Amino acid sequence: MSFKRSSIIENLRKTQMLDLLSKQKRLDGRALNEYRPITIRLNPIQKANGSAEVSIGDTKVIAGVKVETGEPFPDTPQQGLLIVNAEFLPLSSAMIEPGPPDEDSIEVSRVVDRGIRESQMLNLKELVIEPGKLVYCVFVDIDILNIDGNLFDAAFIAAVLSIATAKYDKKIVNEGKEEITKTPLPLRLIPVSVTSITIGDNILLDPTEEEDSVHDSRMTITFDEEGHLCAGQKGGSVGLSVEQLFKIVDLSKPKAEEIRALIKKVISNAYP
Amino acid sequence: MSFKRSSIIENLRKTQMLDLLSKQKRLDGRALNEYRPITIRLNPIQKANGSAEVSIGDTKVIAGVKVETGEPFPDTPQQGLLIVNAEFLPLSSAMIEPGPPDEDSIEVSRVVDRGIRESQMLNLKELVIEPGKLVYCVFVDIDILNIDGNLFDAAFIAAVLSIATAKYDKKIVNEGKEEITKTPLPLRLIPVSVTSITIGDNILLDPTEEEDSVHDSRMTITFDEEGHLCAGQKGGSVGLSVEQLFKIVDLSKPKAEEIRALIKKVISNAYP
Amino acid sequence: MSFKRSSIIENLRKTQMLDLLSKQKRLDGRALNEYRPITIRLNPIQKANGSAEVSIGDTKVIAGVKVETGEPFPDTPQQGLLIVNAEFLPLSSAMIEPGPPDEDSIEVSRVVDRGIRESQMLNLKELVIEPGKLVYCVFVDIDILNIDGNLFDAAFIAAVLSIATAKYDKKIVNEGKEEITKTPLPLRLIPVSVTSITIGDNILLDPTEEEDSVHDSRMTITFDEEGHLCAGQKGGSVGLSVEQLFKIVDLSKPKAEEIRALIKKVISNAYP
Amino acid sequence: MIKLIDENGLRLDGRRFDELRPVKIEVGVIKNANGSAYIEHGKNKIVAAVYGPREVHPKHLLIPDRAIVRCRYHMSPFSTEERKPPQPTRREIEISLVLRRAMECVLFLEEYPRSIIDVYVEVLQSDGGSRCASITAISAALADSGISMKDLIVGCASGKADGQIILDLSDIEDKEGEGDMPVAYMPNLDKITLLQFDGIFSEEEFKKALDLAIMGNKKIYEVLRKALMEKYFKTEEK
Amino acid sequence: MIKLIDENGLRLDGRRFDELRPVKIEVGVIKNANGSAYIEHGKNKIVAAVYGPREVHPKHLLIPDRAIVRCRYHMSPFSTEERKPPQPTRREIEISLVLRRAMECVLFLEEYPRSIIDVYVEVLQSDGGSRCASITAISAALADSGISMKDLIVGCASGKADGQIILDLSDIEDKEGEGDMPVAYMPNLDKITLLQFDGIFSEEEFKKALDLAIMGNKKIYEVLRKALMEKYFKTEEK
Amino acid sequence: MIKLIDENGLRLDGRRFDELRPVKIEVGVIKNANGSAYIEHGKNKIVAAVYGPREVHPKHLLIPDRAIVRCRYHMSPFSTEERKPPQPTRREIEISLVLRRAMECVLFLEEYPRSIIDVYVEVLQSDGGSRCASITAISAALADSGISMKDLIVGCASGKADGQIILDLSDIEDKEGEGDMPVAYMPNLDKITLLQFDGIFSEEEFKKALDLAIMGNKKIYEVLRKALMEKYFKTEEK
Repeated sequence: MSFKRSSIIENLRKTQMLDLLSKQKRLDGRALNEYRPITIRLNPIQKANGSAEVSIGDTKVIAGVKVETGEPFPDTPQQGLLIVNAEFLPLSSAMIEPGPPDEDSIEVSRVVDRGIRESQMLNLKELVIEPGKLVYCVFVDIDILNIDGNLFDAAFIAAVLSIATAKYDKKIVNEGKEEITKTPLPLRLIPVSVTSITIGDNILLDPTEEEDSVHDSRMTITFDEEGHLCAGQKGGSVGLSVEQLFKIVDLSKPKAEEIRALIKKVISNAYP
Repeated sequence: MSFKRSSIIENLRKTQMLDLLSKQKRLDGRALNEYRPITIRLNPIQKANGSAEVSIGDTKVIAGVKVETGEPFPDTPQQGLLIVNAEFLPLSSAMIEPGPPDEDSIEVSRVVDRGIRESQMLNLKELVIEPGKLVYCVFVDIDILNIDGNLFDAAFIAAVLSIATAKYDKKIVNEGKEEITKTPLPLRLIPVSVTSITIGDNILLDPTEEEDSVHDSRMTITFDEEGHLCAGQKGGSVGLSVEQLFKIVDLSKPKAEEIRALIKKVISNAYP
Repeated sequence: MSFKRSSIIENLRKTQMLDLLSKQKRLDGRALNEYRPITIRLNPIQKANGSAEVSIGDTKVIAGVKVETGEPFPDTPQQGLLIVNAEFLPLSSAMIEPGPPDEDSIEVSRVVDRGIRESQMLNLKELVIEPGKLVYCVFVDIDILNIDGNLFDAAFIAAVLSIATAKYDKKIVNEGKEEITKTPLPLRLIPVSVTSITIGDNILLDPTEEEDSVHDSRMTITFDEEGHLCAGQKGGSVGLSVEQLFKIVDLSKPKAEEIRALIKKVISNAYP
Repeated sequence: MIKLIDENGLRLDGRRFDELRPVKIEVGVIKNANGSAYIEHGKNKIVAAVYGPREVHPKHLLIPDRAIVRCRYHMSPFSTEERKPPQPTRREIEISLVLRRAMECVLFLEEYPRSIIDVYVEVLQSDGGSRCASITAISAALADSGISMKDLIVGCASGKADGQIILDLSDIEDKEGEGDMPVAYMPNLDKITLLQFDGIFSEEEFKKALDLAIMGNKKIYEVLRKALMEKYFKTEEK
Repeated sequence: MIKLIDENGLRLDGRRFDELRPVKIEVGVIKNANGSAYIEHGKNKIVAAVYGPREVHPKHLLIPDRAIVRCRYHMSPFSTEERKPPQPTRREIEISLVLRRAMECVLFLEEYPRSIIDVYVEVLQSDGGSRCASITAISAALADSGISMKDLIVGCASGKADGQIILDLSDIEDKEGEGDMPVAYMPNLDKITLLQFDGIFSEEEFKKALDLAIMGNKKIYEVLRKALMEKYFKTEEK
Repeated sequence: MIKLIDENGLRLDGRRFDELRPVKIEVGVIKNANGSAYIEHGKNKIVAAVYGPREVHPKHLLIPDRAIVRCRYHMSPFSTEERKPPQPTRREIEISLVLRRAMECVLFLEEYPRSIIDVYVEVLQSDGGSRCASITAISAALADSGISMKDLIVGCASGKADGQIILDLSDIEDKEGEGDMPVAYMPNLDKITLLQFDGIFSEEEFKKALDLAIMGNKKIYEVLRKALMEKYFKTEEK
């Protein structure tokens, strides 16, 4: 959130936080590179083609996938569409007002979109019905239900899970007859994003809202299954040194593997 | 209107009103179940397919019907379209600001729409040119010109009259040649809505703005020609007992008959 | 600009200005019918089909033409489209806020549009590909970069130059083969607009922002190549006498000729 | 090409070149407004209403030593041949602006410091010259509201059709003709408060058209004066 | 035409005419809110949250002697058969309005002068009767927030299908049936706080439908009471 | 598939992997602004202007002990291959956000309590790397305005094409290549103030790309410094 804050209060809170951090402690007792528990509820919305509710600590989001048909973009006639849209529901925090998407929700939408798109999670080329005319559109809508930091990762996991478990009505012409079969989306891999913040020299993974409100920098990095970096987004109004950045990459990569293992377990439990 | 009022002033006004009502009197001398005079001007707008200006006391509205062609909704390929839109013109009251329709004008639009649609006043199935492709769209636009309470009924009468007297350019293919004939819309019946408010135990029909501003509940009921209830909308921020509600129905029904007789007389005078 | 000003300050500034004007002097030393220097940079935007940056004194605008294909308007199936859009960029003045076009930018757009359209500068009938179905659309977008009065003329010259020098991809079917040739737009003539203001009895051509802020009336007149008046727009909140108006026409006409000569020289220098 | 003037010099609706369409003005038609008027000018049917001078919200918009004027010209969806969607078009926004300026020419804004005057115009049915008819209606509504005015304003267009300068263009003359020149005018101060034109006018034609429009305006002024007098006498009788 | 009630008087989902769909209520689901609740009513899945009473911005909206209530009913894009674009529709705006009024019936607004109470409803999955389920959820969220209330409110529709009056319409019964009547009700005060209907009801059918809806509401009230009690006891145990 | 690098290691426009496009910076181009600059970076043509520090409206937005920064990145309709409608896209809103954050890294906001600094960027012609060129222009405009800064900022992307890490991607390299990494950098403080990337980078490639981008940034810094010096000397001569 870009809440307008007095720097006095901000600085006070930061000083306290730094005190703790100097002892490598966080307010909630976590290690600096420790995530809060991740809770997943698969397929809560039966009317969606796929859906998932994901909590990271007290942050809670729900994502739903709808697959519809439509026209492709003129410059990609041979590809289906992926459209990601995150909404900060006003019920998620006292700071959120109803209204059209603001810069913060647009940032979440676009960072999640790039992570999914650039990792090539989905083979959009398989979602073409008639090239240049009719393709499948994968709408991924993400509702932010409760805000307590690290919306990027919660939204990302929810989006990935709802895509990975979605089934859509695929029209197939079989011996002249049109058949509709429930078909999974054409997946290639499971990407994972990991978000951290810096406060002074410290790097904290999975920040709470309180921690996030005094961050110097924030960094979200998406990794594909081979450990490649697929998308990245720096936040925050303090510069980052190259060394810090490399350290963030080193910390984030193994965490991405852990989260991916969790995601895959959830999927294989549900669809053995 | 949902004007934000101090409850002190509101309560004062209400006390005065209740005093009067205890003697079964209203500020303007009417009986509780009495309407103000209804004045009707048929067809004031020659460029519309049908139009009517309706005043109830100092409340004045004008409705105009435009019939155009367009695509049907995907879920009703065999039906023409009815689109009702009410605008609270800023010239109608010191309290109205220019801008896109607010909740109050949307409520009027939707209540009028439901009354016309649910009573099956119009046979939308006769407004199809080519099923699923091309149908007639009946746009009913209602301008609120002056506000003095009971906009629902004024808007409803104006809408009904402008539809009932509208003539549109119907394309008919006759022996291979396309002919255009001025044709009335396919009417089935004349619905009527009746609005009342409760203040304490009293039920007042056709409230003025002053009365409306202290109502407990408001109730608009639409009746078809057989006395069936076709649509209803409760307003107000005070609960209504079942007994009160039944009493409102009993009071509204004969009033609906009176108004229907008036409407029919106006129509038959104009189109004998 | 329609800045809300105190009439005290406005009147003070006006008094000073009138003092000077009584000696037939202006703040920047110009004669009353004298323009500031006009500076032109042709074709600064290579991605546009045509473009021009025009400065009149410290007023600076840039116009770009894009020619695309689209559907004609239903009432002019045999004509291409001309769409003019002026934006007061927020970087152009401390008084401009970002947001959708306000009344001032809409006025500039529409006055420029009428001047071009009514003078019949462009032969829109030659921009038809398939009557009623597909035509060329000439988008003229004008960015106001710095505001120091007389935006109308600066915008008009920039628009005219970017249209006059634009080349678009014209599809021609030649012996069955489709060829695309870079083609100039079908020009008929070069129109010119001249803007003046009145302060008391004085007529000042090409007002600066400071002068414009105390004008009584403003008048923009567009002339075609034969000296016909093609479009006019009065501004200001003070009435104008018929005599003053005729005097403005008499002063504007020769100035239009001068500006036209300059425009034509720039074009012929660039495209000899 | 449609012929707009026949061999006898008569226009499609039978008028001569310098003839007005019928004009009818009624004052005080919107009960809630501080002033209001209804005009029929040709097929134009237009209501104008004035609210104010009243308090300014939000406060930072107020001007300490004079009133702000706001004007909204709006066309009803059923006012045109094809249904017009309710949201304001660029044309409506521009006309709102030129009407506001025309109004500001006659108002003593200094008499109403820190306040706002809202003027709303609704075109119920449109015809050629709706902005001119609107300014006449506004002027009547302002007079009805009792706000201090330097003069009345009336509006009437002239234009060009089949090479002739004609008065008070109808819809079809506006669309098919060669020029249109809406003019608003203060008859006692003899000043033009609104002027726009488009088409192709020689200098001579321009001057002739302007003179003709002013002549038309003077006739409309008589209609307006009569409507106000009538309302005034009626008020007296009460 | 779809047959909605079979020869045994059973509906498509096996219910009798006076049978409710399953209702499940959970209180306190949104950590940041002052009060919140989640309801499943048939296939409806709805979250409601309350923020406030809190300060009013901008200031000129505040009312000196009571609270303002704002309500936003919104459907998630994935909540419907076809994806619903996120911007609010006219239907959502109207439902927001009738829900706000229903709420105002139970709140002691005078206890919170100069403040605002914001109520947000998000429909995660929609089914017939979503506005009724919403008011139940709102009522639970308000109770959870500790704001003073005169009573609880519950919501349940009745309607008409195949000529019969039935309780608690599902999506298909709403769409294909002959009438729908959403009702919200204060069980202790025995008052109706929300009533809308459309369809074709004889006077007798109307009365029957209203009685049936109130009967349904009383059952839902038991579910709501239980959910609140459970939450209450849990809190005690802490 | 387009081949972006030929057998001699040259790119489509003839550059080597570590070569910048031509960069030209002019300071003080918008007379009315408190500071402004124009940059040409490849085919990018971008104007940036600073207004402020100035008063905050509406008042409730102000922060008592520091300045607010607002930034608007906007592309002109004629700046792109296909005409871009004037209303801001989601992409433009996101870039505005990341540019604002980059700026906040260098500004002494505490020196301007209760005030606002508005920064407007207009892309007159776009090419690959427009957000990087924008931050350079902003930095020049801020310097021109005299607002206190901790350092300058410059921007330059690196990326990946035909498997190679390359500097300063053009439009086609951005679209057809395998990765893009816009970086903004404070050369004296040696800190990154903006970083985004997308594509597929191994860890090694990522590090290489970041180093290359910083190298490019240092070269752009020299151009910026020169432009500012030139302006500075010119001012001295007056």
